[in-house]
Amino acid sequence: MIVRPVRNADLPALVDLARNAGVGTGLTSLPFNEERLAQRVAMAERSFRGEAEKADADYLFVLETDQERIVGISGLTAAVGLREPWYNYRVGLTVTASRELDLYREIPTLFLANDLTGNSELRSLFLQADHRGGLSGRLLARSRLLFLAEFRSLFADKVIAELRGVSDARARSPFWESLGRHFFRMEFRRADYLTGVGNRAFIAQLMPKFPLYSCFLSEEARAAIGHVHPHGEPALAMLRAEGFSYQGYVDIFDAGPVVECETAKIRVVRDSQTLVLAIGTPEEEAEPYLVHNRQRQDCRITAAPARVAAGTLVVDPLTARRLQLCAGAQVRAVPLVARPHGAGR
Amino acid sequence: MIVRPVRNADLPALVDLARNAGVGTGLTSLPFNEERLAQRVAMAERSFRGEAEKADADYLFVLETDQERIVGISGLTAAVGLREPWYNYRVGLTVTASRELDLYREIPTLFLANDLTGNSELRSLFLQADHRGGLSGRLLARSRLLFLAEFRSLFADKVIAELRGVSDARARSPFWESLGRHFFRMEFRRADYLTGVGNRAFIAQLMPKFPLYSCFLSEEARAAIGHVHPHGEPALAMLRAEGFSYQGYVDIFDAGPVVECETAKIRVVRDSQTLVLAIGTPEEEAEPYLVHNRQRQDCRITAAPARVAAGTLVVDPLTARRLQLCAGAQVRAVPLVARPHGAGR
Amino acid sequence: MLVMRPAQMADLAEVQRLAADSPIGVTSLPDDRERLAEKIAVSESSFAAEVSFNGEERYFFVLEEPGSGRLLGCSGIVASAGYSEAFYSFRNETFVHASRELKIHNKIHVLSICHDLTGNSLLSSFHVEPALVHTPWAELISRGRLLFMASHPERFADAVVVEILGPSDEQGDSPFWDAVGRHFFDMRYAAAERLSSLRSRTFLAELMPHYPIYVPLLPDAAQEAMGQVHPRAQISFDIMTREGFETEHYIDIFDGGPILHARTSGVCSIARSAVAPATIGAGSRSGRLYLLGNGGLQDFRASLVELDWTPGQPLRLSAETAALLGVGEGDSLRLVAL
Amino acid sequence: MLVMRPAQMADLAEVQRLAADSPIGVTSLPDDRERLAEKIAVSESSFAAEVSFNGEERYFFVLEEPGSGRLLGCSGIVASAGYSEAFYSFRNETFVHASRELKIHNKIHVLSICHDLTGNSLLSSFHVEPALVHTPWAELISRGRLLFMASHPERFADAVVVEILGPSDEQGDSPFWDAVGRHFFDMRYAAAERLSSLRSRTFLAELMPHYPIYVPLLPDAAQEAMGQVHPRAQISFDIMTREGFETEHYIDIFDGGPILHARTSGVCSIARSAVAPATIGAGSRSGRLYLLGNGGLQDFRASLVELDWTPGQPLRLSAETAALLGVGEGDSLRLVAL
Repeated sequence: MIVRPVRNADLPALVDLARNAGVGTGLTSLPFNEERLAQRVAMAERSFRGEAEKADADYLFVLETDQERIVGISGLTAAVGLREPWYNYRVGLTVTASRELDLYREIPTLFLANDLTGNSELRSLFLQADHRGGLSGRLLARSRLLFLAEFRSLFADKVIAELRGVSDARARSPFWESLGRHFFRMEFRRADYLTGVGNRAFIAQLMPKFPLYSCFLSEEARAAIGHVHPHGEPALAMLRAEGFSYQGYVDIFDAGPVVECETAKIRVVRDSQTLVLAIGTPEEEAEPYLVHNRQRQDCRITAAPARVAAGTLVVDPLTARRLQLCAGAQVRAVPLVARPHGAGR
Repeated sequence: MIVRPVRNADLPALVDLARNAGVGTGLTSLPFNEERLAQRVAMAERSFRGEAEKADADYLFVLETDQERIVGISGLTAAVGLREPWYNYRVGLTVTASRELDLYREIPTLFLANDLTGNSELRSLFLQADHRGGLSGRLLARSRLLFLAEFRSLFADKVIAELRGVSDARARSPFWESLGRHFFRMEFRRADYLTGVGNRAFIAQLMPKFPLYSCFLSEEARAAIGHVHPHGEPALAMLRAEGFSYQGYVDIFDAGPVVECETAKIRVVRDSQTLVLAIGTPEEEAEPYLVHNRQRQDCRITAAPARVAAGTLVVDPLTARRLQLCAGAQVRAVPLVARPHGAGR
Repeated sequence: MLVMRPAQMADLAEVQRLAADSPIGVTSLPDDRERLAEKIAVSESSFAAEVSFNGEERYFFVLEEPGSGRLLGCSGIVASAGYSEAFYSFRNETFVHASRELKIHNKIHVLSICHDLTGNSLLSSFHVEPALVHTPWAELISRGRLLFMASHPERFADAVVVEILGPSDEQGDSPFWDAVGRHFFDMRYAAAERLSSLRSRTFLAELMPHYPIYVPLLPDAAQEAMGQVHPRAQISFDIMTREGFETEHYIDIFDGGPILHARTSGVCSIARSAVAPATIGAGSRSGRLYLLGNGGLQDFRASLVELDWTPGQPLRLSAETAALLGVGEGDSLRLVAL
Repeated sequence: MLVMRPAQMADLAEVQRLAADSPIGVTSLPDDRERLAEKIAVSESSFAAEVSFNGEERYFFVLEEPGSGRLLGCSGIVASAGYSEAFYSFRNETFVHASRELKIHNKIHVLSICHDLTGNSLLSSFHVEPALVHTPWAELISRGRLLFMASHPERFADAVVVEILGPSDEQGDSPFWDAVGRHFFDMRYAAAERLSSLRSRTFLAELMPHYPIYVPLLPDAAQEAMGQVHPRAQISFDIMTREGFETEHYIDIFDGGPILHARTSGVCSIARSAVAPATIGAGSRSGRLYLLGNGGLQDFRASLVELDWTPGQPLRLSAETAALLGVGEGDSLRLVAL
């Protein structure tokens, strides 16, 4: 099981994946639109070759089995909002108070903002259902961070991730029903699809521009602000463990939380180190490591039990084969999950 | 040299101190207004006695020499903005872009916000000029944090501090000249004074209510946003070392930065520990500690060389006398400054 | 026959009886003896003042049954709405949110807090006994103010507004208030209206929302209440619409009732009013009903008289009518057909 | 004698000559052959269309010297401003920021982006050769539009607006643009105006500031330019102010020039115009100068004629004038005194 850059040849497999993903999952950034997918893959190839401007660069990874079957995808965008405005609501506060009348009210208020412009973004995570569980999910999600650690200069000083917001069994978002619907006159899924295929100008055209007092939203909508969909809980937990936190920005459509972290403080970035690969028997004290071959265009990342010994990372022969490396090669590695004692830091 | 709660009897000394402080220093929260000072002292006494509501509680400390002369003052407010709105500008971003026309502009935008409502605030730090340098400044500033660490439940989950913004030799703030003056029709100093004496209703009445595009401010005003006055640099450095950071909020009058930190992550809060006092010779490996007698109303905090040994804090006899403690008493202590290796964490 | 005249302190008991009967939300007519006494006192000094442009004067008129001295209605004019503060209203505004590409063209209705009407003159405190509502006497106490304004233009602004009471129920709750103001004030409508009648309105700057309110987000009941008229204010609304006031642009921040506005010089009773001298004799036996005002200040009187009058001619009044209006032979009167 | 009539494709060369001479900022008259041809084509189909309420029609007129066929001016009417998009303007607004306690009472002027005038009819593309500016012929090509509107009210909105060009210098820079729009568009005024004349205006939704602009923060030059008139637009401004347009409420988002607005039925040339039948004979030898229109659509003609006319009577026209206006004995004409 390895993570590697997407290639044009992967397109049919991706279309299959997206078709499965598209049904009811609200995976906004991987819509089932073959033309758009082809464009993204082409841009990803240019990005990995180092030919894309930062404003456009979009690194798309696939998770491939040892049988060369593609079972997952994940993305990392160098910088959002440098071509078209990137919108979020910032959840601020309005206080109305009169000492004379002894009145005091706090009214959470949504400010339409482009504040997160220029940050790098984690997106498009999708893993086929039969591969969830085990190391695959962790590998797919975290491999992007290891790539980012290796090629730090290609990315911004802050990384964000938008998490899917609350919706019911029929994929109805209470926030959308209470707000977006009035302005967009369409279903949430369609708005979501339109942004997914890269059409963002309509947001500027249709969104309410003035700050919104949340007291004018339905109770369910207010309750949804900044809350993740239950399906997104594991992703959120993973991001939190990596150092990400919610700082008051939410998605403009479903009010799902945006989490953010200074790039330098992401655990994988902070704790990963370059080591020399050694092939051997990781033995009993081995723990799962995320290992990167330090290549950009020919990037390969895998997860495997390993141990650090005297500046080397000891892995088994299969892992080395997966990375297409021989002993003595340079790798970047980090424990796959934070060590328990690290959590308290 | 100790830090202890202010008392009514200190009022004449405080008036002297405020008179000195008031001249050209822009110390907004300690204005030279005897009536207001008397009120604050009275409120501080109630606060230390545990009789004030959190919305009102205002802990005011004095720095007293061994000769019982008062040479400094510092304050810690339990929660801002719960009686009257607490205003800041949040520095957000507006992006205007048209893909069709290939246009893209980023315009920093100031949003009037009450977002920091409910947080605890460090304020009113003033130290007589002849006592700056040495440990006095560090003791006075940090002792509040140790008090907060001891009485955690009296304070909010986040602590903020407003730092003085940029102004010229004649105390003219370019931000005020470019913005506030148009709306308040008064000098910066007067507006500053009015808020200092607790009059905040006029802000709601006179401030511009809509977000402000910074492009309409003067170049000097734009340059001042989020920047501290050179005299505030040491305070900022101290706060940074304690874990505080600038998160985009500024003062509405002079655009000085507001720094903030989750209470639990403030170094003094995180690293302070309760120890048993031992009297002896701290010896060579001693380092300066901040030591608190763990009392609220009879709070005494001092800074002295000390060392931790087997659950005890070894201090010299003078330090114990200053704390009015005998050996075997409980103290809360923390190294006065962050250990160098701690800075990289 | 009834006569309209400035209120006097001696009217206090009768005025309070009227105020007690007036609906919640006629904020300028509180059922509070002290406030009403102050209102009359302010009015007396306003009529007495030498004025060369509109300031903080507030004029208060009553409708009297001359024989009994009984008062059957009242009305007022505030020379400058929001004097020394601001006069708040919601402006009805429409934004177009359109995407050509998606073929969407939405007109979004918003309510923007504004001070547009600050400094305009404000017709206020209108109230008549229920029995008089559909009689010409209601017109007298309402439109008589316009005749007064026509005679003393220097005392009033170039534009004039009327707040029309919006809907509220038996319990004194307003659907518009419950959906809008209550979020910011945390009190019931009746309490807010009382507040607003009893105190300076500076608290509005502290409590009212600054950003526009998107109407589609409001509950249906509140949307329906916008611009609607309380049944007891219908008479006032009807009179003022006939006078040519615009009704569409502004609504009240408390109950959503319409705020009517007009150029002062364009109000029908002002624009069409004429001045003619009185000649005292037999009076007209038949003719048309006219609203007549004597053009005075403290001695202002207005009433309704049936006249057979041709423009350019004097007005033939009976001695009784002339006495009622306080005019003698040759004195000028201002009149407008009812 | 000149005549005003709908533009035809055959006029293209002459129209382009006029456009080349028109100042920057008359965005509806671009010096671009293709755009002008499109403008004429749209106009031709607008005149030809059966219309029962104002839609996306755009009417374009020219002022012709009948002998030579030379064109000396042009003007247009957009049936619905911002049709299918929005029509942007800045509304002049005042907020009162007052503190009773501190005895401060500030009136703060702000410019709010608004779509208030969307859907109104828009008078556009007015231009005459410099030699004609102070002659009655300028009135003909401008006010002739109002006669056309009076004859075809179903084709126009209840309200009508005119954008008056604001100040800009020899280099094509505008102080208002430099202080406002340029921050958001990052281009010079001339380029922005060109853009706005050449394309759909949807980009305005993407680029214009949403929040009100506080006027006291603008540089003096920009504040002074607000509501000011470019010298070359003075004639248009003067004509329309005499027609009763309001000038105070709105300004252009690009150059800050005034946007005039009026109720269509209240515009003088519309309200005061009359209809009378023609009788052809000797014509009037003396009398008053009238603006006459034949009430047609594709065959609309208007001109200036000296008439000795009494309301209720037919219009005595010479055979030559009748031919020029395309009317025969007994045909109706609409007229208004110049």
